[in-house]
Amino acid sequence: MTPMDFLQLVRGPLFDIALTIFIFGVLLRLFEIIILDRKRDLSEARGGEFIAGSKTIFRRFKPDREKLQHSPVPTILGYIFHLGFFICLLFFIPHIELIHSALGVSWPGLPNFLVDVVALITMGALVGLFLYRLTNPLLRFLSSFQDYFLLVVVFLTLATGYIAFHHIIEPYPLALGLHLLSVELLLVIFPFTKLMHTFTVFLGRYYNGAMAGRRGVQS
Amino acid sequence: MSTTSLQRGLEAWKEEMDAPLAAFFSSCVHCGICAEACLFYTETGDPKYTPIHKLEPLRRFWHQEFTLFGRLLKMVGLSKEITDAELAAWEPLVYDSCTLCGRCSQACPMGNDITYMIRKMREGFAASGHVPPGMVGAAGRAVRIGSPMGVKLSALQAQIGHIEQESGLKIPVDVQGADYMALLSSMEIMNFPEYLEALARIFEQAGVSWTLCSEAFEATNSGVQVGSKDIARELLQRVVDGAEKLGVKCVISPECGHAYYALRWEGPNLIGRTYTFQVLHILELLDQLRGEGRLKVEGQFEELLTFHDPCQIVRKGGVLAEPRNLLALISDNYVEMPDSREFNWCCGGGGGVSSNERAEALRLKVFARKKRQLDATQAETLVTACANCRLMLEEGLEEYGMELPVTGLTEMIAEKLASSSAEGRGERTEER
Amino acid sequence: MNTTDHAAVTLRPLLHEIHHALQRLAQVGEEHTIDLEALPFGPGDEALLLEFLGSGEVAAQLHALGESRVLESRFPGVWLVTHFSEEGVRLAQQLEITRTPALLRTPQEELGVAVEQFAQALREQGGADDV
Amino acid sequence: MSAHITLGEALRRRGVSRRGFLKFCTATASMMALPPTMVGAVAEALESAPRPSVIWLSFQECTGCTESLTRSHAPTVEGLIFDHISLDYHHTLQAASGDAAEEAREEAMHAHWGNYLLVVDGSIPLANPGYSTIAGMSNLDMLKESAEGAAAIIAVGSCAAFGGLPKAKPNPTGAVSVADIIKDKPIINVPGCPPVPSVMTGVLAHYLTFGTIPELDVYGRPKVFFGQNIHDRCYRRTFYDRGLFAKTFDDEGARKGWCLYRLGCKGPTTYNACATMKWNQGASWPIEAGHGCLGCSEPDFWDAGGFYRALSIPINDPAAAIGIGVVAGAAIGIASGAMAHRKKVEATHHREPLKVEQLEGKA
Repeated sequence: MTPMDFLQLVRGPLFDIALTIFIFGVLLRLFEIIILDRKRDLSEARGGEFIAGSKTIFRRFKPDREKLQHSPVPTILGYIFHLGFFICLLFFIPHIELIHSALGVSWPGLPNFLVDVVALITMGALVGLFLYRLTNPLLRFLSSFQDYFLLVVVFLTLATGYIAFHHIIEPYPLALGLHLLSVELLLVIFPFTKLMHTFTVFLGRYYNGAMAGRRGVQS
Repeated sequence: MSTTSLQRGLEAWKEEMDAPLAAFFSSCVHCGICAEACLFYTETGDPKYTPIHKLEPLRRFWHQEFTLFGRLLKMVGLSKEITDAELAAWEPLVYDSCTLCGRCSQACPMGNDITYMIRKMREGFAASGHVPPGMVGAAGRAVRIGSPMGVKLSALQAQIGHIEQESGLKIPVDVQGADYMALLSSMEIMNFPEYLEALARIFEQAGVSWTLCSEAFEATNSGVQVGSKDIARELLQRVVDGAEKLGVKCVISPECGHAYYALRWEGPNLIGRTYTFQVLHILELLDQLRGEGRLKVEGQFEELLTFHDPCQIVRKGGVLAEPRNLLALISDNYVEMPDSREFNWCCGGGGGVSSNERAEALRLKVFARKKRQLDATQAETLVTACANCRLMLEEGLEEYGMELPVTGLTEMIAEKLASSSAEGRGERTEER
Repeated sequence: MNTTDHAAVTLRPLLHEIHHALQRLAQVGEEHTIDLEALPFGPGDEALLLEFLGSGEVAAQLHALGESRVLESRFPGVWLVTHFSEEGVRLAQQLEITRTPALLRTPQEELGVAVEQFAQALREQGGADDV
Repeated sequence: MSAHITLGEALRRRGVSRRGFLKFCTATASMMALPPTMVGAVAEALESAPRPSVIWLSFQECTGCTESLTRSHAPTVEGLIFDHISLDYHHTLQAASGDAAEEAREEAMHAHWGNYLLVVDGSIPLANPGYSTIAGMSNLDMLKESAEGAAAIIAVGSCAAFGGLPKAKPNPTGAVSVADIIKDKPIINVPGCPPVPSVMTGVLAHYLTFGTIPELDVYGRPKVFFGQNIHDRCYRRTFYDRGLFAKTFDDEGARKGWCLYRLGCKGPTTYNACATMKWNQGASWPIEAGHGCLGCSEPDFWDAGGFYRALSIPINDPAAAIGIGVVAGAAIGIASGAMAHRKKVEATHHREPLKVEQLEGKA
């Protein structure tokens, strides 16, 4: 297989398959969760659920003092990684083109050198998170194979993107193909791993906030 | 089925499964932040006390039974089945080292309500027979005798006699049609009878129409702590029956956290219907009286006070402002703990840990967290609003050689009550 | 079309290369040739380069298989050599950093022929005995 | 001209001076994309270069490659080279036709067996030989026959090199490239639709000058011309790096000459010499003319997802993938969710209340 064959494969059928699995899996998982439902709470409510639940979704994006104090490394690296990843994902112009072609929506991108710097920082944060997970006794105890594996897969998407952008691997179709392949791997494993937290975090926070809000506490 | 079994436990878990649980399990990324929020981890440094780790068997069960992918993995033999031995091994994590305090639920960046999950987890542990003996004992006494500490009606009557004799106040029992039915925790009956006297004084002054119920005076609910909604229901039903029989408008939870949570938030769901009466924590009622100007106090406490927020009343109960309003009434010399309100640290004895003798050493060890918090305030008196907390605090302070008096907020109010109680009564008459 | 934006980027390294080559020529006499056809010039880049180089003291014209022009830039030692075909189509353009472009010097191979031709021309003038 | 005459001799006979010869060598080296330091070596090689016989076969093609070669550079350096080679058969260009033409091919083959250079443009249909025949002979047979005695083969244009347009989906003629058929001869691919004329002649010049085939890349393309990608050599690259893109062909960005990536430029995946050698006597090239690169020198460029769709956009319309994903995800998700929910409800129905005696192990 030549590099161009490879690129055609990953830009063509493999991408379609990965996208299908991703959408299928995410919807499957979300339906599995939502259909389970929760019992109607019969206790007399002290506060509303909806506003409190929605507030919690946003409140927990905010870094709090305690987390910064007790777990500064994973908290700060975590924020850098998430922010950086979404900047690279959503504001790199080739990505915007992809989103535009799939969904028909578009927005202004960032200059490539900025995305480039962000990608480097993000990769650094991921390496930091990986090392922290490996060396911190608490996280080491908690971590399963998946925890490390996902960090590697996410790192690969950034690293291959960086490599393709800078033409570090030649020929370029091979580099771009590897980037797409790593993204496809991410898409395929996404619904069946903890990457699902990307979506379920909203559900989880809402439920938490709603249940607390009902009792008159903003969680 | 006439006995507890793994099968029965797993069936109980199936019943407990719901969307929040599934969402929470799907969201956890093993960040470890809940560990830092849990005093069992911070004080021991042992990662097995990480809150979310305590749920590992339930997470696996959920994945195997309630996700398509998990079912497929199980079908091809790629996921480990839950065993009875595993539950036995997990029992200390689920009971001895979790007070259901809810601090981790506040901390989780994913919004996982881990306490909510542990509560559900315990249903399966109870149904499979993995409950610490101390807690089984308490539940047995609660069901058979009426109180987890084995306090009988006769004991209460004896205390009532003492109080009436000493204070000259009347403590109404079984008054049909009273507005309020007060409940007590057995700890208050046995260890802190001051509470009952304080109630009588305050209600006397404010002219509150109240009563105790001889058939339902115990507020605590061991069933909730054990994690059996059946036992919880059985115990709660007594209160509901008592209240409905007397036809009261409102049931007052005593200064006891779990009692309040069980009564206020779990109760209607346990019996499957809404109450015909309202439920208030005593602090809520006192604050209402204060707002209405019916709570008259004179004089203030001079010493530096601090308040320990009982988890079930404050963080999980929503009674946040009331204790502060009431404290402001009787003290200008008040200091908040470094982590307070929703972020307060548990006394270490909630969730049934206090009745679990096996957990005592661990409980006292992790009290170090509370000690540091208290040290930082340099308070001279520690006020709280939960008899269980109060007992745990006293034991902990003793263990760590700290001389710090612990008292209940209701008693403190009663102590500063304005002497002319006739005024209050007059107002009430006017209202009527 | 805005040419200056990209021109700076394309030309900059080339100008540095010329400068470096000129230094080497001055210091150790090393010559250097740059094939301008091999550079990815954008519109206007070449004009900018030529403007920058300017013209110096020497301008030579060759007629061999079409015209060739050899121009010294305003920087002595930097030469622009342009070859055209017989039809006037440009074939190649090079920058030579040298003291004299090789093309200006008479090729050794043609000296022998020149001697021959000169003798022939002399004979034709009638002074054959002198040779 | 005799077949034994060298190029140096041929030029001298035409009255070209030594300066003229060196100039020719300089231009040739430049055309071959060799560094100026190689001029001496080129001169030496050309001095003694023999005159090769060339047989040019055209199969399923549009004659664009020949047009590109013959129209662009009238009698320039390439002209001299073509003057020098013995183009013994080129059925588009030669005067002879029919049997006479075919005889010329056979004669040349026999006369130069093992030494002639075979140039092919166009792809070869395998689905049915009748799709393309010359003098009643199928392209496949003619290629096999002509290749047998060739010293090397130059596959000119994307059709010969990769199958090109005839091979585009659904490939009705079953078109294949030369390299798909001939496995035992050195093949130089000079793709492009058409190839840059000076690249074609540069490759010929290289073979002519050094008698060897140049270093090739993974696609059999001479690295010297196809070693760098358009994007890396593009004068608009600086706009890409700064994130300045034309969004339509007539917007401000387009007028300012910004990067054409969003308009579907395939520069990043395309390897060719356009950015340096350019077209029409070095006048311009597609990107300079304001149009993105089509990637015509890459395999299957026609099927690479559309000329006006950015490279980061997947080849196929994602609507189908999204549609299938949504429908299947919703259907199976609801089914799986319903099963899970039923499991929960059943457990609730079958339950037997837990007694405290059972907890105590007394029951």
